[in-house]
Amino acid sequence: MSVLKCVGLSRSFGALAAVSEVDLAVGAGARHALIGPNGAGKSTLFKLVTGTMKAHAGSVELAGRDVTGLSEAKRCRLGMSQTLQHASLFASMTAAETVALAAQRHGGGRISLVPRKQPAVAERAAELLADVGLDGREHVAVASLSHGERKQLEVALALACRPTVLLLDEPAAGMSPAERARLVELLAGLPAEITVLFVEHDLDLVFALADSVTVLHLGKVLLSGTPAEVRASDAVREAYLGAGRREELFLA
Amino acid sequence: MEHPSISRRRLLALFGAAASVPVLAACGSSVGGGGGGAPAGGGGGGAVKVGLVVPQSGVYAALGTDMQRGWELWLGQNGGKFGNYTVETVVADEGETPNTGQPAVQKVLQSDNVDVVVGLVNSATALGVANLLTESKKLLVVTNAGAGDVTGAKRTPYIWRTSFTNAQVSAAMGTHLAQSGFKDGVFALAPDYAAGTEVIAGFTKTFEAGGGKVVGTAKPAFGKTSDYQPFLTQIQQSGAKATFCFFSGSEAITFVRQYAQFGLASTIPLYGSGFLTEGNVLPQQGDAALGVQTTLHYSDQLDNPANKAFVESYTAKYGESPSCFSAQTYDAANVLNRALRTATALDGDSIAGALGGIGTVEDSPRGPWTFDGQTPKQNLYLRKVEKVNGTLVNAVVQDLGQQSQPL
Amino acid sequence: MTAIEAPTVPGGAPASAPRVTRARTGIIAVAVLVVLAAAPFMLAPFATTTLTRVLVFALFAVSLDLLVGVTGLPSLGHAAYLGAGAYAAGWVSINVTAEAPVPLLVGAGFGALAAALTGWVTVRSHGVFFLMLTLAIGETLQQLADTWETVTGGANGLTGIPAVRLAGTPLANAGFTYWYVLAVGVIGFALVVMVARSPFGAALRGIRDNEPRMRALGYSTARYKYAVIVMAGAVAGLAGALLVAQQRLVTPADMGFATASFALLAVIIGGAGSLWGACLGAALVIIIRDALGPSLDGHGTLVLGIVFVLVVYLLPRGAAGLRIYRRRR
Amino acid sequence: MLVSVLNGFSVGFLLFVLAVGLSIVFGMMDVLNLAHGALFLCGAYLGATFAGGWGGFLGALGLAAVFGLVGGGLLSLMTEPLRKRSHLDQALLTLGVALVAAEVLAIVFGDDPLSVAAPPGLNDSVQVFGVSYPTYRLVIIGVGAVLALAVYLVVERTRLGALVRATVADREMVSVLGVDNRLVKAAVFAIGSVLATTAGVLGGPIYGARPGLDATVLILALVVVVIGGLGSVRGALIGALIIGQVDIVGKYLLPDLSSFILFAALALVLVLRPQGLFGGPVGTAGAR
Repeated sequence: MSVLKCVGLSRSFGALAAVSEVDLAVGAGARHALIGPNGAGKSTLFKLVTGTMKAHAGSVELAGRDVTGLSEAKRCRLGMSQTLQHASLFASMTAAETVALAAQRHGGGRISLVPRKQPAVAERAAELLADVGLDGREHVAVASLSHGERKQLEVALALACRPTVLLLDEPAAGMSPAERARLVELLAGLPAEITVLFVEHDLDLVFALADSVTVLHLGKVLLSGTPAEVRASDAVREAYLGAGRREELFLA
Repeated sequence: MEHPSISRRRLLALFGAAASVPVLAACGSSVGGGGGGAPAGGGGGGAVKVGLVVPQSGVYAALGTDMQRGWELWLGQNGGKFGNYTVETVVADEGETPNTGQPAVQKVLQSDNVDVVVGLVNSATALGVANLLTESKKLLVVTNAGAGDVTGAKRTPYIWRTSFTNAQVSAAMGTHLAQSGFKDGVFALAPDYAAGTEVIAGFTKTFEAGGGKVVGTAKPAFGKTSDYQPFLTQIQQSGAKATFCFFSGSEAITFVRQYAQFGLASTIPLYGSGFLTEGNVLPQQGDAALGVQTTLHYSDQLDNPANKAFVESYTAKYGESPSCFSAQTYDAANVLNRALRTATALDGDSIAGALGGIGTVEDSPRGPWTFDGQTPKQNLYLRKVEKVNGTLVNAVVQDLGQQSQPL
Repeated sequence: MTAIEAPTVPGGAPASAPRVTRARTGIIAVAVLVVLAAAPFMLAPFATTTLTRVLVFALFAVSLDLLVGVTGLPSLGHAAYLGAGAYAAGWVSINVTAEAPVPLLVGAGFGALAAALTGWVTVRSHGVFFLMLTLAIGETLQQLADTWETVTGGANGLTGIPAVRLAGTPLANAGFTYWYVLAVGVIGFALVVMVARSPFGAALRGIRDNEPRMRALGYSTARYKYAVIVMAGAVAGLAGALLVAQQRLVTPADMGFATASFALLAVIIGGAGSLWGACLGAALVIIIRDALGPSLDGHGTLVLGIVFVLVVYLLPRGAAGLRIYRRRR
Repeated sequence: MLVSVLNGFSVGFLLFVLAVGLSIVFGMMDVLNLAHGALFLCGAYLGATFAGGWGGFLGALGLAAVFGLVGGGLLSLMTEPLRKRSHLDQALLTLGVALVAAEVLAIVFGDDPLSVAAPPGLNDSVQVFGVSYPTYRLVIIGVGAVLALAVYLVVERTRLGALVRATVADREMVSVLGVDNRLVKAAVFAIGSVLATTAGVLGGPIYGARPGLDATVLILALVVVVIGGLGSVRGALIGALIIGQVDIVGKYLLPDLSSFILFAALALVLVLRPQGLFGGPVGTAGAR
């Protein structure tokens, strides 16, 4: 049973049909990658799924429930969490405070109007920061974190929302090889019940992590299948050949 | 790394402290005794301290200047003494609204410890400071604020007035228009605020009592209207034979000029309360004001010996002829002088008592008048704007007789 | 009054300010409170009244800072809620009772009501567009006060408001009124500090820094903004009730554009987001306007304008109050 | 009734000349210029000082253009250091400048309200729809229409116009194309300010010149921009003409409610279309 299902999803900007009639189904626990040459509509599709952008047609289902009309906030509360391509965080806060802000929203308790220590929230924040490799940097102001560290913080932030579906928009963009390796390790280590859908350019990462792939081209789904099928498909090579370098696709 | 905001905050604290020192330095205690400080020296002789609270900034600044001149002229002519008290005047800026007016009155009462407060243009300030005066048992002589409540519904023994009430001025015009052929149709308009409503009510009451019919009314937004065409067109289409209106300051200028521009001046004569063409608005209105008739308790063209002397000495000293605001404050000094001749002490009750007994003020530039309910019962004059050797004046056409404050 | 606002980590590691700064702020706060409480003994009545006006304006500026500094919502119409509270407190004091808690509760209630009735228009907007909408709302409510003569007394204002009565005895002189305003003001200030340092306050700061990100974390930000607008309206209404207790008069000018812009100036001078900074800013504004103004023959606003321009330049981190002040490695 | 509709146009066009400068500067650089009203008042005082003959009137217009350019350039320069900071800082800066400008004008020109005579030949009235109507206001309709056309053509047809529209759409992209958008911003600020001071001179014979007029006019311009939508010339024009009609005809039909007509119209638009009739979702929850 697919935990995330898009049916006939489309969105256009004036004459340009950025995304047209995309069907997408992601099984529970899947590690699904969304790839395609530049301008294929990956980011637009991502925004339609997360609700940042309103779809012109089609529907999005989360665990069987139609969320097309719901706001980002409601979708998040229903278990869909996201990281943004350009890390966008809270300039006046520290790493710990940022994650705590998300954790307190999904800690089950009410957001209180009175100052009070929230030990459970604090613990969870520290634990998540350690998971993403930011232990020891809890009290650093976000402004003085490195780019890689900010991307790691984004992941911790998304996980703090106790997601069932985790949506990552180019999580590895701008990361150093070491940070990239750590990210792969982290995503691979995620509990099985969390489904991951991620948009990514770095095909090494895609084929290292994904157990299913959808290739987008000019706003349409070119092919959905296992990494092997995608690597073998001429149509995909055609799409990339026209757009990218040959040797990148044929990695050993 | 020293964070910039810390140094900025230290700078801020320093600046704040430096600014506050001069203000709060005045020592003394504000916990002892009820209300303001103890009354200053009493009995005959000695000095009387007067707080002259008039606008020195904002829209009413010109009125404030006229008032201060009227006050200083009277003191100059009478050796600066009330009875045998030498007068010490402390001037404070009333500003435009009670936000500045009330603190000014508080300052003269509480920190300058004056015996009498004189002045106030804004009615809201006059009404707003009533409790200050009653609690400190000090006298206030209002030299302009025309709200009826000051000496009517909200009268207090400590507030007397030497100016007018809004309704008093317009009531005289109501009677006059009813008797002079405009019975079957007058259009009445005034800005949408307290004074405007009072003026129209005063006018309508006496106009309808005289058998007149108001064929239309309008309430332009106060302080925000600069285009009166919609109301002027309404006047033309209401079939009114004459228009009665009340505007002051920049609105009086704009209304009278547009009244002429839209051609109503030649077809429907314009009548108004005196402030429509009083003081510095008249020269700005120019020829558009010619022929406009208003009622007011004063005009610098009044033909009586007291006014002749007053206008002559005022123009000689200040190069401008006096307005009703100057005359009202000139009279305030006059009545205080009469009161302090007989008052036993300088506290509010004794001066108020003495004021009640001064009888007719026969040497006033506006003509003889008496206090009736702590505000003047005085002659209202019909005035018409004419050009006398090049300058526009409010020529006196007719004396409409004595009029007290309509309650 | 001057507990330095150090936002506690919402349940995160122990408060960011190390133990010693927390004690230091405690001492400063107590010291200032003692000095303020003793003021009437040392000051002449007029100076005490000026200080009372400073306290009223400070509470109003703090309520505005909850919007501008903590939530990043710059309002130029907040004086409308001060006015709503003042008129309500004044009306109830004249027609019902002037007994202590009643005018305060009615004032805060009507401030909140006015904010609730008008706030929903602005929650969809943010930044400078929010500024414009609140300016329009402020002007509309002031016009209402100017013309609804039967209740508000119109342009003449609501006058003859009886002095506040505490357990039956009216507060007659400047000293008692001052203490009353100080006491209620401190409570109001503490309430705002409490909200600012609560988990709810942390969410507000998140909205200030990055509202879209907060939506992505599951916060329906419009509802939070609406809630904080109503809360700030209530505290502004409370300040309105104190205004009535102090000057026993309310006029449309009290809720006009000038009051709203001076309050915004006070918040910006104090460093938006630092609640006690807003109090210092308020003191500066009132002293320049009321005490030094007359000596500049009524052109106090010129000095305020210049200070405003300087402060906007001097601010290291902008009026949105992005406070990055932890000096960590 | 017809004369009210006609007068509605004259007020509408004057409002357009006043509001379009505010709308473009705000639409383009997201700088809400709260000193716009002070620029108008400066123009009005120039008109008042030089009122009298045609020489005076044209001289005032010339001076207004100079003051507008200087004022606009100065404001653009002053907001430059704040470029990296939030738009709120720039709006607050202009609020400070507005306070200072209003006081300086009060010190220089005094507190008395001044009336401004229309230039000779336009100072009388003419019969329109059987009622006499001041000729000056007819001229205002003409001048306003010409200015509207001119601004529309400059923005829609010229290279500078294209640059302005491009910067409104995406300022970073324009700077990538090698255009120093500081110059474009200064140019637009200057044009907006010249429009404001010119509107002041043109409005003189109708509105006169008095302290406090800057706040009244700023509110009017904001209402036009909010209703007409931000950053669009078409929005400012339609918004201004609508406000002109609503304000004038409204006061003619409901004279006793005239204080509320303008605000009622504003509230209606805010409820139905928060981003204004023609504005894109600039300020509201739209993607920025």
